[in-house]
Amino acid sequence: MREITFSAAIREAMVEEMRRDPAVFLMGEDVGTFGGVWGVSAGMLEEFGEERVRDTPISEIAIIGAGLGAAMSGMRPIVEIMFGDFLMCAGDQITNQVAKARFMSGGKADVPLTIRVTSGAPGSAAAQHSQSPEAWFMNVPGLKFAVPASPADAKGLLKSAIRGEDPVLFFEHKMLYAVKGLVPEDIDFVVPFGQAAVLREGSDVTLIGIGIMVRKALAAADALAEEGISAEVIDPRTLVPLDHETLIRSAAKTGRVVIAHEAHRRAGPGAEIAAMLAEEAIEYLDGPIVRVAARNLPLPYSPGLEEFVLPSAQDIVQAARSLAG
Amino acid sequence: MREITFSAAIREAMVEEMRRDPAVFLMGEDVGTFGGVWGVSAGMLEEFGEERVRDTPISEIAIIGAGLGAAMSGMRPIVEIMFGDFLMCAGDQITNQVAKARFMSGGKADVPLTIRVTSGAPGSAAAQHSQSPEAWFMNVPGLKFAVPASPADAKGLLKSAIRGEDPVLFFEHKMLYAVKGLVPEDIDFVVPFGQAAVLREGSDVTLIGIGIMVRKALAAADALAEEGISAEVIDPRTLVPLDHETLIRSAAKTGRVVIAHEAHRRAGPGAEIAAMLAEEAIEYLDGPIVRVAARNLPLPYSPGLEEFVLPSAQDIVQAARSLAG
Amino acid sequence: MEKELKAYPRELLVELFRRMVLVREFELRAIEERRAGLIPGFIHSCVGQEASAVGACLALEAGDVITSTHRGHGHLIGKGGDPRYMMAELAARSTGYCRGRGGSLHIADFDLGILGANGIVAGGIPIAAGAALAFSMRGEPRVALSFFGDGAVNEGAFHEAANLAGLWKLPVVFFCENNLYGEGTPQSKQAPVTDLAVRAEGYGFPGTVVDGQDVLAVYGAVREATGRARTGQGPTFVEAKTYRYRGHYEGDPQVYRLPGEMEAWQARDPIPAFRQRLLEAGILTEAALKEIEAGVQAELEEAVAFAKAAPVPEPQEALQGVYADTHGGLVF
Amino acid sequence: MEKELKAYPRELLVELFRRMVLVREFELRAIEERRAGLIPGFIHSCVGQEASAVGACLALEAGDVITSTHRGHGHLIGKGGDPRYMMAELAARSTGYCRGRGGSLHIADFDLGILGANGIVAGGIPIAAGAALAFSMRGEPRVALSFFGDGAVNEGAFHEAANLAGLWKLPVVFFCENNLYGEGTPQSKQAPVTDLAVRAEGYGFPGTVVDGQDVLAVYGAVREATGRARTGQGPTFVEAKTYRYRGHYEGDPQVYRLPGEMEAWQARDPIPAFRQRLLEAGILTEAALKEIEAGVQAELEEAVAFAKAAPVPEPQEALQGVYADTHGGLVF
Ligand SMILES: Cc1ncc(C[n+]2csc(CCOP(=O)(O)OP(=O)(O)O)c2C)c(N)n1
Ligand SMILES: Cc1ncc(C[n+]2csc(CCOP(=O)(O)OP(=O)(O)O)c2C)c(N)n1
Ligand SMILES: [Mg+2]
Ligand SMILES: [Mg+2]
Repeated sequence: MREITFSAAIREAMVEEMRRDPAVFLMGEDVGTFGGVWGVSAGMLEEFGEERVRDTPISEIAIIGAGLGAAMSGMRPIVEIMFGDFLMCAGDQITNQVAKARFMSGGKADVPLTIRVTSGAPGSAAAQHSQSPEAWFMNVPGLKFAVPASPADAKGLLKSAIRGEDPVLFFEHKMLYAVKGLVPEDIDFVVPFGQAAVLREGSDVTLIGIGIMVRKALAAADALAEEGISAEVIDPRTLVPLDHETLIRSAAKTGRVVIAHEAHRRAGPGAEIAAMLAEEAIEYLDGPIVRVAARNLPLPYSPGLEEFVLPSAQDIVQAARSLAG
Repeated sequence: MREITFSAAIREAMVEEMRRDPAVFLMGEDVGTFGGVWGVSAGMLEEFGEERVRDTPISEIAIIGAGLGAAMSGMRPIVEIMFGDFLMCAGDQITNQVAKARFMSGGKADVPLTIRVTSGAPGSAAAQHSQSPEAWFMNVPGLKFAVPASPADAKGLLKSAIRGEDPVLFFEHKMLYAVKGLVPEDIDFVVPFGQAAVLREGSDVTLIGIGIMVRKALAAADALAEEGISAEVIDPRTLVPLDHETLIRSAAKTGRVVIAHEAHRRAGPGAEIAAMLAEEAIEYLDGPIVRVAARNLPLPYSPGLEEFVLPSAQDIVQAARSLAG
Repeated sequence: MEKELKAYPRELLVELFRRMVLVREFELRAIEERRAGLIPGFIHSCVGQEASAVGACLALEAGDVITSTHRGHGHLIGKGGDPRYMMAELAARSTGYCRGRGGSLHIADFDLGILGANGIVAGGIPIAAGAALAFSMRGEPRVALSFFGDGAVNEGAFHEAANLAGLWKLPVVFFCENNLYGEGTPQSKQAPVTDLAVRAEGYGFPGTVVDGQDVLAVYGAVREATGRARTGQGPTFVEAKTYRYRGHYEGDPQVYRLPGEMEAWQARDPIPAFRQRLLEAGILTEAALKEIEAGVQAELEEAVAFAKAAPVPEPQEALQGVYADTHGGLVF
Repeated sequence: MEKELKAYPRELLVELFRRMVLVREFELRAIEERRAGLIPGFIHSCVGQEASAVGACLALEAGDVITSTHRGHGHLIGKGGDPRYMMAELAARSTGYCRGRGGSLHIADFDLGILGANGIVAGGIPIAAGAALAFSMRGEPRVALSFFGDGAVNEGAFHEAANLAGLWKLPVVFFCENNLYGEGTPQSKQAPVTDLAVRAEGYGFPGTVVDGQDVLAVYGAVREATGRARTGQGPTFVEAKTYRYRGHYEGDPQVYRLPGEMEAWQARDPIPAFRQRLLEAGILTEAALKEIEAGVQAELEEAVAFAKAAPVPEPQEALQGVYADTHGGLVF
């Protein structure tokens, strides 16, 4: 274990998998010479060359579609969509081709395609460069969704994605890239999909965080502890598959649930989690299931407006306090 | 009031609005000579000519994007996307342009754009022609969503959409087109957005139906009545804005809620409704909020498999029975 | 310009003829069986377009792959698809190509290099580019041919895939079947150019127009294109001018056709024309031709019987086909 | 080929010069103010590309509209945008063009015909086609000009809009600023053709390449294009070859430039070149030029002061701008 950044952890997962399997390659806009606009693939072009670290034209349909075609032809492409906001440019390929290829073909097509996507608001990037699109394709069966919150999970989940046979949307919050954490060096360290992590045990309230909001939930738990409120913090790590059991167990224990994500509140990933709990765990609940999320307005440019729209650790504290109070 | 089909009601709304306002026009694939693949715009080319009933190339990005540009330039376009499944071809225009044009411009852009979309499974049309995409864009602020279930609502909601200044995704379930109902003749008959309809009063369980599932909920209510279970049936009619008050009032009255839609269960429109109720009305509930929806598998071709995936009136009956029993 | 018939291998000529007949008869039979209730879904037939489908496919090698469209029966049979599994799929049986999950719009056979029909116009084009990318990265001399219609050329997916393939000199053949209509809208109301092949220039590769009713002309154009592709010269756009005799789908009222148009095209029906050439050139006798035709009928009898005898899929079985790993069912 | 300077109206020449200077100085000042902390967001500057932005815009009439890009300051000033409201927007103030909601990427002024900068590459192109459709349906002699980069030409959105506009002969000018890069990727690695204007032929309208560093050449090419558009002859693709001197965004390490490239382009800087021509042709004296330059500086001083003095937006106010009708807040 060494301490490395979230960004380095992702690079490490890609580099290791590319070394061990010639079928793995990376393509996307500016992933090569530029090293990725967020610097995640810096140095990879030098190691693997232009064939396996491919700069593409600005053509999201072609990037995802060619990724699918290559995946169905024996390769294991990692494709990068520079900002999650642009996923919808390739919306049809994701929804109607990638997600359904296996099913429509009678189960015959393997689709080992990993789609790496940045998400979240990096600050004053405004409405088309700040979105958290985790829920946009969740209604479409056939895809899996990873939302790592720590460097170790980023590495382990990405390896699972690359080694698996199913298409994965892999969300990387831009404000997590510089975050450091301990990451195993074992080349076969993988984090399985569908297993939530209980990051902090508690008895009064369950805080379910997604992506960057995991960190805010942990901060909120610290603040709540000072008020004598014991918060359990859970990171689902993958939204599909979703670990019902761990979430329900915690809800049963605390009776109070707050779900926090940076995606907009309406029909965000929290809607599904809340609905699942309202269906499977309502008898354990002592109060409303509260969602702490971005308001339902496009992300604004002005820092003050942006703060107004985005959810904060303080919002989680308040929600938990009002539930537990 | 006369009895006309859902399809005729939609045509009537378009025709009347095109007669009263030269800014209104229709464009889409095969809406002209063909009269729409579902026949909805039959005869309109003859009345209004090629300028105002425009057959387009198979170019969903251009259809939606040009609709937006025209809407921002003083027109009131109605654009048709032949199958809701194809909406994602224009996903970026919907998400990043149409939805955000007003906000990003500081509130200055009016966007009177109505996007008519067919939805739902017409029977053995398989995975790319059967989807119910009502929830696909619900996480994106700036759009409104209409899901009419009766001819009168179809006409009234469509008129509201055309006359309004906000972009609307207007979902027409294919299996509703032939359904008949009484429709007011008043040219100014409109159904406002954000007002749910209580279609049947009841005291034991609330059945919230969306689109075609409203009819199945009504059928289920009949069946439940025979068992002595009194079901209240509510049609939200628009998903954004969503009429919280009517839904909560009913949940408070019955204490039991079933939400039924043909969209896939995971992250479908029911997730948001359930989450809203779990947040705002949980204290009234005597049991889980149950979703009756399509299973999370792509829509299959085989009739038997399709039946396995799609929700039925019987599924609603069973859900309500288990809640109320 | 065109070569003598004798210059082609006899087996190729026979097979071109046999498959065209098989495509035509398969579709007519499927339409009949649909009316009779065996087939629950829509059928988009390519009756009239057999020469373009078969000529293109027989120009491919076994290791080559295709992506197909909603109007795909000709492509599938052209590429060697088994009429039994196809008919069973149309009949939604568990022995069908997709176990009844896909139907006509989604038939795929990866062993044969059929990466899938497609219900999304132009949806398969980027996929073909991706398959070609895989071949090119692995240094395999294989080609991906993407079938699409005249309407599909106006989709963004076509454009992005064509640019990518041209840029990376991928071994792709963009094969456009220009049948003059996209559903009920004539090609002239969908694009301002008549020869869609002119677009190739903008992507840095050649575009060529070919008579889609002449199976050998199609074959030749695609051979040339695959030759270029296989030798690292990149893509070619081949536009085959053709015509469909039946509706966009079975049931289409076809209000849009121009007077006389159908008759003119039917006078150039690719199958009798080629049959006549084979006869005249002495490649096949009338008896031999009849034998082939009878063989096709027998094959279709068998296909229909196979489909009818096959079981319908078990609902639970469908759950297996969505993901490779279902995480104990958590994905549903 | 090119006309004598004297053949142009003097006011036009002066305004071409003044606006180019204003664009250049606006950006340099904005970059400075960003470093100083006034501006919170990214800046994609068009320093080096002023001639293409200004030449194109001044060829338009007042009623014409534009769609712009992430690199839009030149287009906005070219079309008459007020530096005060622009600077205030960059500074995220409530007096900015978008009340601080949009920032540089989303500046719009419908009164001036600026339908919006855009953060989505190629996102504005279909919108321009739609505006042109509105003009054409109403019989108004107005034109929509869409700015986009060399990278944008590979997006599906460009293709679909170009086809639609060509088909319907819409009054659109597709104006491509080919600055040789899309972010850090050279144009040669994004498309297999060097002159993107060749793509126009595939859409049935003319494409023309122009020296983007020569403001009068750009002006002339766009006049010709708008002339066609206004007389029902449909779109034109105009490709201006140009170069950006600064990073893709401020902060870009610019590892991708070829050696000598920058110097070669800077030697053809459009502003001093045009200044020299004006002087030599006797259109403006050195003193007059200096006065213009000083006027620009004064205008920018005022813009910065205006931005600094402006209030930041009230959070609640943002809720008003999402929908025209909020149904009593139910939409949130
Ligand atoms: C993205 C998308 N848009 C629209 C459709 C509906 N549709 C199915 S086939 C078709 C016409 C296709 O025309 P063409 O590409 O010429 O193929 P053809 O049917 O003539 O073989 C249309 C519009 C679709 N399936 N997918
Ligand atoms: C759909 C989409 N894909 C990618 C991006 C990221 N991006 C922003 S600008 C840019 C380069 C654009 O290149 P070009 O069109 O040549 O314009 P230039 O920046 O050179 O002016 C890219 C890739 C984006 N904003 N939108
Ligand atoms: Mg066609
Ligand atoms: Mg550029």
